[in-house]
Amino acid sequence: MSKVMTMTDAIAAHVHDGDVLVIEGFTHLICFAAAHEIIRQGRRRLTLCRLTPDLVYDQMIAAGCASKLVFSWAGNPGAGSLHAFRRAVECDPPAIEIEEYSHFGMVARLSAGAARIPFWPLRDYQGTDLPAANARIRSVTCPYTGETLATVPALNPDVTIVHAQRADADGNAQVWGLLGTQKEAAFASKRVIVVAEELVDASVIRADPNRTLIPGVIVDAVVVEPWGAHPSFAQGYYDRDNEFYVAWDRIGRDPQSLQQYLDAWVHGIADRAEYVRRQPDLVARLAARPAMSGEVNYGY
Amino acid sequence: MSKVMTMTDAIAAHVHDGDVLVIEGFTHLICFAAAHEIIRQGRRRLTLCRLTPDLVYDQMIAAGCASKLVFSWAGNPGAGSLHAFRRAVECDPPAIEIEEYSHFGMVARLSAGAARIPFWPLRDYQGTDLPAANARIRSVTCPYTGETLATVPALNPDVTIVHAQRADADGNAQVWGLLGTQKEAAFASKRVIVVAEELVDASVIRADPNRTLIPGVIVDAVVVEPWGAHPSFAQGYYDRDNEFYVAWDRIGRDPQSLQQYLDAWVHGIADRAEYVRRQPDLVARLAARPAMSGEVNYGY
Amino acid sequence: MMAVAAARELRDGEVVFVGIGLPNLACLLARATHAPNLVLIYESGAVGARPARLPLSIGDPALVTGSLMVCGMADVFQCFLQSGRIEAGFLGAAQIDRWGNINTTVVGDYARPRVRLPGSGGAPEIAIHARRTLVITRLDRRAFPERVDFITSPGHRDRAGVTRQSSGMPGAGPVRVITDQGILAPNAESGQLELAAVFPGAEIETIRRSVQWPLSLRSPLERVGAPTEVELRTLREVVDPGRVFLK
Amino acid sequence: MMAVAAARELRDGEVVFVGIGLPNLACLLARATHAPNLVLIYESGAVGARPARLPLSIGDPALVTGSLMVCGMADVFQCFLQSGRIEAGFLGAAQIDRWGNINTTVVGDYARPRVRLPGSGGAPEIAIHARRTLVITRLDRRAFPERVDFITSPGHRDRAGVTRQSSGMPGAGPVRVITDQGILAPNAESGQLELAAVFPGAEIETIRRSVQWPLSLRSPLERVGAPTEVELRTLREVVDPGRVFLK
Repeated sequence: MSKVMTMTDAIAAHVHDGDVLVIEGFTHLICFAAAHEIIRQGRRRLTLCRLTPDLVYDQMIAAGCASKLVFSWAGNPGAGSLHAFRRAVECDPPAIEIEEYSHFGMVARLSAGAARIPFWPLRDYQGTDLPAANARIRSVTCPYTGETLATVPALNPDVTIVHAQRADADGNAQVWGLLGTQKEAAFASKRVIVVAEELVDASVIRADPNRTLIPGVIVDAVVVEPWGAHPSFAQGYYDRDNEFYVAWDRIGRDPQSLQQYLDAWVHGIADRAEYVRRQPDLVARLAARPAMSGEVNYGY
Repeated sequence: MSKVMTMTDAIAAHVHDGDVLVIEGFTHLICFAAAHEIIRQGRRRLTLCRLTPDLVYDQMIAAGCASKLVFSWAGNPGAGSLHAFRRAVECDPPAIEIEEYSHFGMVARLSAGAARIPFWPLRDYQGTDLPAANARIRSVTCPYTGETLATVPALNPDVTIVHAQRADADGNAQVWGLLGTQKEAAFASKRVIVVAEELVDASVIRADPNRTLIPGVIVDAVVVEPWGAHPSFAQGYYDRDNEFYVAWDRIGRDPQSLQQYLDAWVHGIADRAEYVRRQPDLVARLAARPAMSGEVNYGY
Repeated sequence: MMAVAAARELRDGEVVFVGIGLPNLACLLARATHAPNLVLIYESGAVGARPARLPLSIGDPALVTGSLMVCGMADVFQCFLQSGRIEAGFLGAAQIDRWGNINTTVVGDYARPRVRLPGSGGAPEIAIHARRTLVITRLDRRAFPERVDFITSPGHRDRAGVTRQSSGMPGAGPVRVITDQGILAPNAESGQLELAAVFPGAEIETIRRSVQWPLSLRSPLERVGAPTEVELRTLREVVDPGRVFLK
Repeated sequence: MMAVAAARELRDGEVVFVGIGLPNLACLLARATHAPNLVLIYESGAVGARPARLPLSIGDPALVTGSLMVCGMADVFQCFLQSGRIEAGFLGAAQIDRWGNINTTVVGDYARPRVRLPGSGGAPEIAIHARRTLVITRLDRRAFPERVDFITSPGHRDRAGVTRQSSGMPGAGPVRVITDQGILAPNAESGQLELAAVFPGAEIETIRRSVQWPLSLRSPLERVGAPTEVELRTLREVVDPGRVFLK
């Protein structure tokens, strides 16, 4: 039975006020299309979790969707600050709550979530002020060596949104290039929305099963959304829009220009298709050139 | 600098008497070629670790290489018993020491080894007699929930032998089909030997970097050995020799016929090339038919 | 008949952890009849497998070709099994006791085995984590002792009488023990295995004599229908035409 | 000059954990000159990357195309970094103290920040696990305080004076702090940063005034040679022809 639906329906059905939400992707395959629809539908009091909040959460914070941010590196990758985030935490009292780890800590939280165990052990945080700033960073004694290891608690989001290059109608999703923590976040999550650049027949998935990162059995909805990750990128489909990331430093710095951006590019349009239509230069600027993988044989 | 060498040289350089050894592969890509060379070179007092000892360790036990076996399922997959193993543990006193886990426990031991932490937590073993039989299965208290979780200790072999479909001269190895615990075992190990069906140029590896399971930076030696995994299989190269697995039940049952097998097919031949030459029907019986993966685009 | 009875226990759309032999026949039969959307997962890492031939081992290459996903075994055990994604799992048994505790490790003493069996494999974690498990084993007095020699996979109560819920096991445990003569199932209150269903031609007294504990009868006792024409034809012509596992 | 000095710290064949900006320039320069077999690993999962253009972010698609391996981030942190496979790692710093403790989290109080910085990223684990780390930061009195506002990444001693060895950290920590005027390095006995090398044209007294603790001078003090013709040409024509990062 097909799980394919529109982004509007998927967000309405699966993202609720107060949810713990992960929009996945480490620089690669960040689903801005989903974030914009969440903003349009006016979701509130979300706990937003990502290693790098990136522009995607900066926009959601600016739009008033978030009450809390769980993260490990809050900058504009390669281009400066996340100004909406900074305004929210530098004001007194802060406008949002934060819970902060390192990248390894966030990865470990999602790994524990995916494996459904309550904590994950790691060698980290000695000599740092992080455990003092975050009481959820604790420790455990090894039952073999007696050593003390750091621990982080499992992160089990209410809903995770994963952007994939391609998926079938049941949600079996294939991803190549940077994998981030997409697999862990999806398995850790109560509900999973897969957003794909391309809907493909199951036979395409079955031809290369090692390429499948997310199995359909854990997926609740499939949304087909070409260019859905712009201004981030989709390897083999389109390049990262570095110009936009640089421009965001200027847009985000001024609350008014940020609001104008949201009015024009989020509230002012119906969906991602319109977003793409209104930027006719995207293909010429960013469409990927071929660099093919070659084939392997799965026969016996 | 190329790491390519003969199997003879790789085993002589990297597998020593008394080593903790893993020959990897879960039914798939089990490197019998390496096991036979270890037998020929007369290694002794090895601690052999695998989830499934399979015929490969049954032969090594029969040949007197092993003093200890660490495992989770000691049968002839789909065909019965491992008789050399059974004789070694059913005699009084036992001829080899055993240390026994479940599959999950062995996977977790290698995961801990790969991550270089001393233990791995898992929900397992409640209500079973395994912890009583193996004092290395212990427990830990979760610092968040207070729950008790089982633990297993890290497994860090002296040497791991991984069979791959293809590798470059630096040991960057690509594997598809069943992946077993090859990645974990290789990262857990002090030394790594990659045995490949095919040596390829680095450009083949670089065309599809997500397919790389073992990076060359952790590899010590590369051996090129077509049909090196027979009678197990290499997806896309040759099928599992089910006839031989069934025949092993008869060969292994009688110590004398087992010795005749070792004399004829291990001691009596120089290397895997001769092993293949003397079975001219292998290609006709087992060579893989095509079932191609299709290509993906890594461009931007 | 065992494969048919096991197949009937599976519901369409379920995610099933499959073993080789009878469990595999049962799953393929169920998928070819009433449960076309069954998702088969093998511990070797093949998810949504559609083997074009009957696999002889749990790691047969035919499980990979055309499957939906192939992942490493760490993912199989952590992300699928431990995370509670598996709805039904199959287990075999060399010995099984009244609480559904299963031995596949050793006959006799662990340190001085009379018969050394293969051991655990993935059975303990299937028994603990699958939402329910189906045990398939022939009825035989030695296989149904008062007390198993070794508990490889836990049933409904441990040796001290502690229930699986109190031990924190997420799954419901062995809800059906499918034998060649009938089906045992745990009593809803005590968790003790009782005779729940009898196959055509089987005698209740014979069944009782094949079990070393005093076997209760569920009331009403279910009389299982013989394999239908469709089930038999599917088994013989579609699932195992080469008669690899069918006698 | 900072990129050139950093490049000279790298040895051929090493496995290096790379950040974007100057560290990336340094690695590409080293690979184009004396260290052709440098293996570059990015925290995004690209191993053995050979970017055809200068990456603007740590997750640039150019790091993927033509790399030797791309793995998930759990593998990056567990199998590469925590397992001790990384020989050199780069760190930036908003503040660094005499023990090499680094702050990239916050200026002012954590709960009431004057300036909120991006935070940890992978820096704490690089500082703990890489066999040695190279810090790149401009010399500036505010950036070299007596005491950092927040320890994001540990140096040679913590606030209580405990050494990194006693805390069980496997790596050697920040062995070089490369500034725009010279290089600071830890004293072999105390672990306190001292001035180890001076760049052409830099004044020792200016350097000392740019650091809030009494900066010792290593004896003999190294005088670093100016960038060679080859280094400059490689940087300008091969590594960053578009002058993205070069001023």
